[in-house]
Amino acid sequence: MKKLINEPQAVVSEALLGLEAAHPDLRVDHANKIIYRGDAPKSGKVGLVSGGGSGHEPLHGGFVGFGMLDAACAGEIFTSPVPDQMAAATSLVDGGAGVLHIVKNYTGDVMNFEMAAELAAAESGVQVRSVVTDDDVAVRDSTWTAGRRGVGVTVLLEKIAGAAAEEGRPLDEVERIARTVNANGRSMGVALTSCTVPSAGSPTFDLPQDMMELGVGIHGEPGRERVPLAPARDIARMLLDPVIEDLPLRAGDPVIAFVNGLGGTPLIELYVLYNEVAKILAAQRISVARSLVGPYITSLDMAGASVTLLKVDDELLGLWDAPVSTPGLRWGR
Amino acid sequence: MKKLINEPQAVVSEALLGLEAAHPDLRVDHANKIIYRGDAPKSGKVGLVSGGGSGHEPLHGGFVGFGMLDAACAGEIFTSPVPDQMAAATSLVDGGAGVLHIVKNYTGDVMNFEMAAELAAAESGVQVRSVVTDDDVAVRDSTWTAGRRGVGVTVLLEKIAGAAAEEGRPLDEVERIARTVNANGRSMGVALTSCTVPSAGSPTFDLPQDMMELGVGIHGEPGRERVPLAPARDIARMLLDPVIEDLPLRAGDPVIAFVNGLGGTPLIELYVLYNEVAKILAAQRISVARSLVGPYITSLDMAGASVTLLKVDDELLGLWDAPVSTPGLRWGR
Amino acid sequence: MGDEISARALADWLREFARRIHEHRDELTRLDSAIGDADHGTNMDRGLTAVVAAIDALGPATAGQLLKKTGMTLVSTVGGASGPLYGTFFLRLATALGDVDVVTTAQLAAAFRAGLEGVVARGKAQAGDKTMVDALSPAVDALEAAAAGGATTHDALQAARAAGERGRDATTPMQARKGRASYLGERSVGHQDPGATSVELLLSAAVDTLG
Amino acid sequence: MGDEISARALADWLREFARRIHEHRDELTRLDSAIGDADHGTNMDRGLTAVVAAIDALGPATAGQLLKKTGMTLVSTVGGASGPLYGTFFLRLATALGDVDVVTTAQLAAAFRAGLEGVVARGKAQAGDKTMVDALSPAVDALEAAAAGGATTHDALQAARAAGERGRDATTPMQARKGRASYLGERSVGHQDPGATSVELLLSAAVDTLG
Ligand SMILES: Nc1ncnc2c1ncn2[C@@H]1O[C@H](COP(=O)(O)OP(=O)(O)O)[C@@H](O)[C@H]1O
Ligand SMILES: Nc1ncnc2c1ncn2[C@@H]1O[C@H](COP(=O)(O)OP(=O)(O)O)[C@@H](O)[C@H]1O
Ligand SMILES: [Mg+2]
Ligand SMILES: [Mg+2]
Ligand SMILES: [Mg+2]
Ligand SMILES: [Mg+2]
Repeated sequence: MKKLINEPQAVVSEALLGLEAAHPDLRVDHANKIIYRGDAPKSGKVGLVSGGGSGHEPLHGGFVGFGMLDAACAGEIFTSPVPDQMAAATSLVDGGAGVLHIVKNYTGDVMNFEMAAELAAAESGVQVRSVVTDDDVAVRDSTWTAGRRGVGVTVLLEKIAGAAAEEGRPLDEVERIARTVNANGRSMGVALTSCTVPSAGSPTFDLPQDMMELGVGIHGEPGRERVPLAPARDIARMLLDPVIEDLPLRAGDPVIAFVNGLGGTPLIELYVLYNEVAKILAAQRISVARSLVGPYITSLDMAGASVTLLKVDDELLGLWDAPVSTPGLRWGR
Repeated sequence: MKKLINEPQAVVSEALLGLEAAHPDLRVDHANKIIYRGDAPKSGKVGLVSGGGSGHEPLHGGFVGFGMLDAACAGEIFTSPVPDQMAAATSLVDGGAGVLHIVKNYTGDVMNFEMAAELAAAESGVQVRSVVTDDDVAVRDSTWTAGRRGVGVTVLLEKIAGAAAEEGRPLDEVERIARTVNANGRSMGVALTSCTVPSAGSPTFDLPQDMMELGVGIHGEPGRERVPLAPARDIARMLLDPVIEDLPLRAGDPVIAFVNGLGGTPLIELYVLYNEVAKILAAQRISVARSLVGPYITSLDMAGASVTLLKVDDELLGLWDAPVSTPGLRWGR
Repeated sequence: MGDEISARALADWLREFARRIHEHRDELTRLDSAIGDADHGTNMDRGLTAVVAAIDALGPATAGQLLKKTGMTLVSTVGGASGPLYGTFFLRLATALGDVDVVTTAQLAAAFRAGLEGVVARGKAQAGDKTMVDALSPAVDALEAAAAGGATTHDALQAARAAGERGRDATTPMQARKGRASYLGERSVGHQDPGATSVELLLSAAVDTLG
Repeated sequence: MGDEISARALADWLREFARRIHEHRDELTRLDSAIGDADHGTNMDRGLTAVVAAIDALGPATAGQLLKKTGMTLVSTVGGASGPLYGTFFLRLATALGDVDVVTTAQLAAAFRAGLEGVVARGKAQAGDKTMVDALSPAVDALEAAAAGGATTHDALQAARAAGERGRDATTPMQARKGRASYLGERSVGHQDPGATSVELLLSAAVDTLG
């Protein structure tokens, strides 16, 4: 294992120290591993709290700031944070207008956030709502299973719901917008290599030189199938087809197209992939209203990418375009 | 080789198509492989042109836009572009106030930009100045050699000189500021793994599992020495000591501290490294006025990082803080 | 006989559970790496190390105090799926037993039933979903039946452990429908569930310390 | 005899140079991967393929037209260090020879001297820096001396080639002070310079087509 770290068990707490040092607008509660806005709580503003296992940076801590999250809870690498962290974050950002929890759909995250909401409500009476993202079409959904995983849509949702909260919209509204985003977004990813969890010290899975894992999860969970390595134009189709079909998207629909790097893939490759994605969308007359290309929800050092499409209307686009100022996403301010 | 690409020889042109599709504010001259601002030329504004081999994204094409470059020329992977490209870019952005070429110090880049300046001056009479960045302390400088390589300072210089040009400062002033930045910035990098050039198909150099290349160049050039893999705290010291000594920096000096990822290293590791850098600087009472953490000048998929320190004054800081809107660096707009 | 379980014995149970988890940590993680994310052993070991420290710090306590501290510590330190599930289990045990110093077998069985119900309420897993419920549920049935039939604590816990062990083994051919393993679909078949495996350690620790 | 070189023979020289570069492409790249960035063969092959296409398209031309097109094509297609250097070399040749259809050995020698001066002005390398100059410079000396001594074109080019070959071989023990290889410092010793190697191909192609 070759990593720029000290002791594997210290990675999360040391990265939080680095994040705090690099971004003077943010505060870090190191005991609880919470990253929060220096101006929190903002009176009368709905608080947005997310969190999850670490290793997906900039998600979530890098999305704390004006126009996006108020606080993020960092778990150990790939391990959900615990309710105490989430409850503390909830109190920290409670400005009297309620708090929205943004939770990626993994059993651990969902249950821990549930307990946190119960705890926070019991302790301080703050009104807590939760939105669970489950956009990964690689996993077949059913009420009998854990359901689809939350992946790329989480980034877009945190931005859009964050803008709504920043505008001063009430909890009901912010929650409705968040649910709309999740309902209209789908994703699928591919891994060319495994990630390596620092404490494990070796790759999570073995992938032969000529194979790739289609539909991989952001913790290195297996996908739909293992298929031979393919050119970017074929990969784009393998990722997009199920996304377009699942939503479904039709000619004329406007989307935000998001090509995401999984941590070990350089930007030049993401642009090659984006070119293929744009060509497929153009051929189907799906219109790209906005785009995002870069590593925003990663899986440590995994080489690979995911594609997310979010069907948008004018309201969502307006919120997407609104100013945001976080370490990971910034414009208009 | 596992890459999200089609044919290796098409990587650069396809990435340019992707960049163009993803960023509606930018234009691309595909024949000449030039990325330029949609509003170029801006009358009365000094034009900023840079360029170099591809594989270092977002540098340079991702730094084209308001407050930074007017145009960037993309060479083949790790190969300097040719004078025709640079001359065409120069004409494209010539708003009557002259054009500044920002050139990383590599023999090929320097000579091709020189010929381009001669060509452009002969053809259109545009006034061209050049600033060559040479901040890599890993290479021993001397008038008898090719001199130090241009690396991380190039990013900071493009931002700061770009702000000066955007403010409407004359060519002399923009050139002076650019030279000041280069004179006050130093960098050093480390590779944990080699990069793989797509057309080569295999790693540029072999690095055993327990070794790292200290002082590596952004094309996989060898560094000062090959040393055993070390924890982030030791790496920070190995990178910072020569940088601080070379400038030299003294207690009280304000700096922009820039921890750069080389393409295959995820953000969480860069923050761990930044934490170590910040601790060393604090111990020496060098004051971090601003910081930048992320992959901004990369070497394809190389795992590793570089550290750049730029000694600043109020003028440089003001220019650093000025609005910028490019795919790779954006704030204030 | 041992038909009355002291709070001190309950503390011994928790310590023995911690010891077994530590001993089987790598095995649990290995099981989890086959169908999950390779952390069940680490998660449980982190949590139970914290539990032992917490009950050491607590000193003499009633059954309710002890089990509440255990549940809260697990919730606060484990994370993942097993944190809320095991945490809820012990919190429900605490509520069911209350501030008493001794517990009968029947009371223990009723508390286990409440714990199981808490796990099901939290995780929504049903029998056959290939989770810890597949070991815990038959164990609670057996414990209740034995207690109702007047068995000794020892015999009742032996019956529970045996049922839990069978339940654990039965997870191997199942296809997962809950938790991370469910992403594997049919590929989850043929692997023993890690959570069901740690439940068996909970039960065998009980046999050794409570019976 | 062949003491007059036709523009057509110069075109043959360029085609033969292109052929040799293509034939030795991998060798040049291998040499460059030891002390550079593994692209000298690819760069030169790309450039000379373009040169052949350009002179095919040009049709009948004077020496000056032919060599100017060659120089400009190399500048526009090679990039890196060798593009401007070889490009400058041919552009200076073109200027020195001008719009003539035949060239004497003495004129060729003078043109090569101008070309070398262009390379040195552009790259600022001195003898012993381990670059193409270490092959080109002794070759030009030899060519001039032979021409001044009244040698046939063939003998003069043979002398130039032999001197260039010795110059190329002499780069091996040198420590690089210019170009990418200079970053290697002492580690550049023991490797033959790629640019000096391609210069020898230029000279041997001349022997075969101009002499
Ligand atoms: N919904 C659920 N209900 C009951 N048990 C579950 C549920 N989801 C997961 N589990 C149990 O949790 C175990 C995994 O725990 P652990 O690995 O610690 O958490 P995570 O899956 O978050 O990494 C599984 O083996 C299974 O027994
Ligand atoms: N300053 C210089 N002067 C003369 N020749 C040089 C100089 N720098 C490099 N060269 C020559 O160029 C060759 C390398 O060319 P090439 O590999 O095509 O370009 P690059 O080094 O940009 O990749 C070297 O082997 C050397 O002979
Ligand atoms: Mg886990
Ligand atoms: Mg090169
Ligand atoms: Mg697990
Ligand atoms: Mg080269």
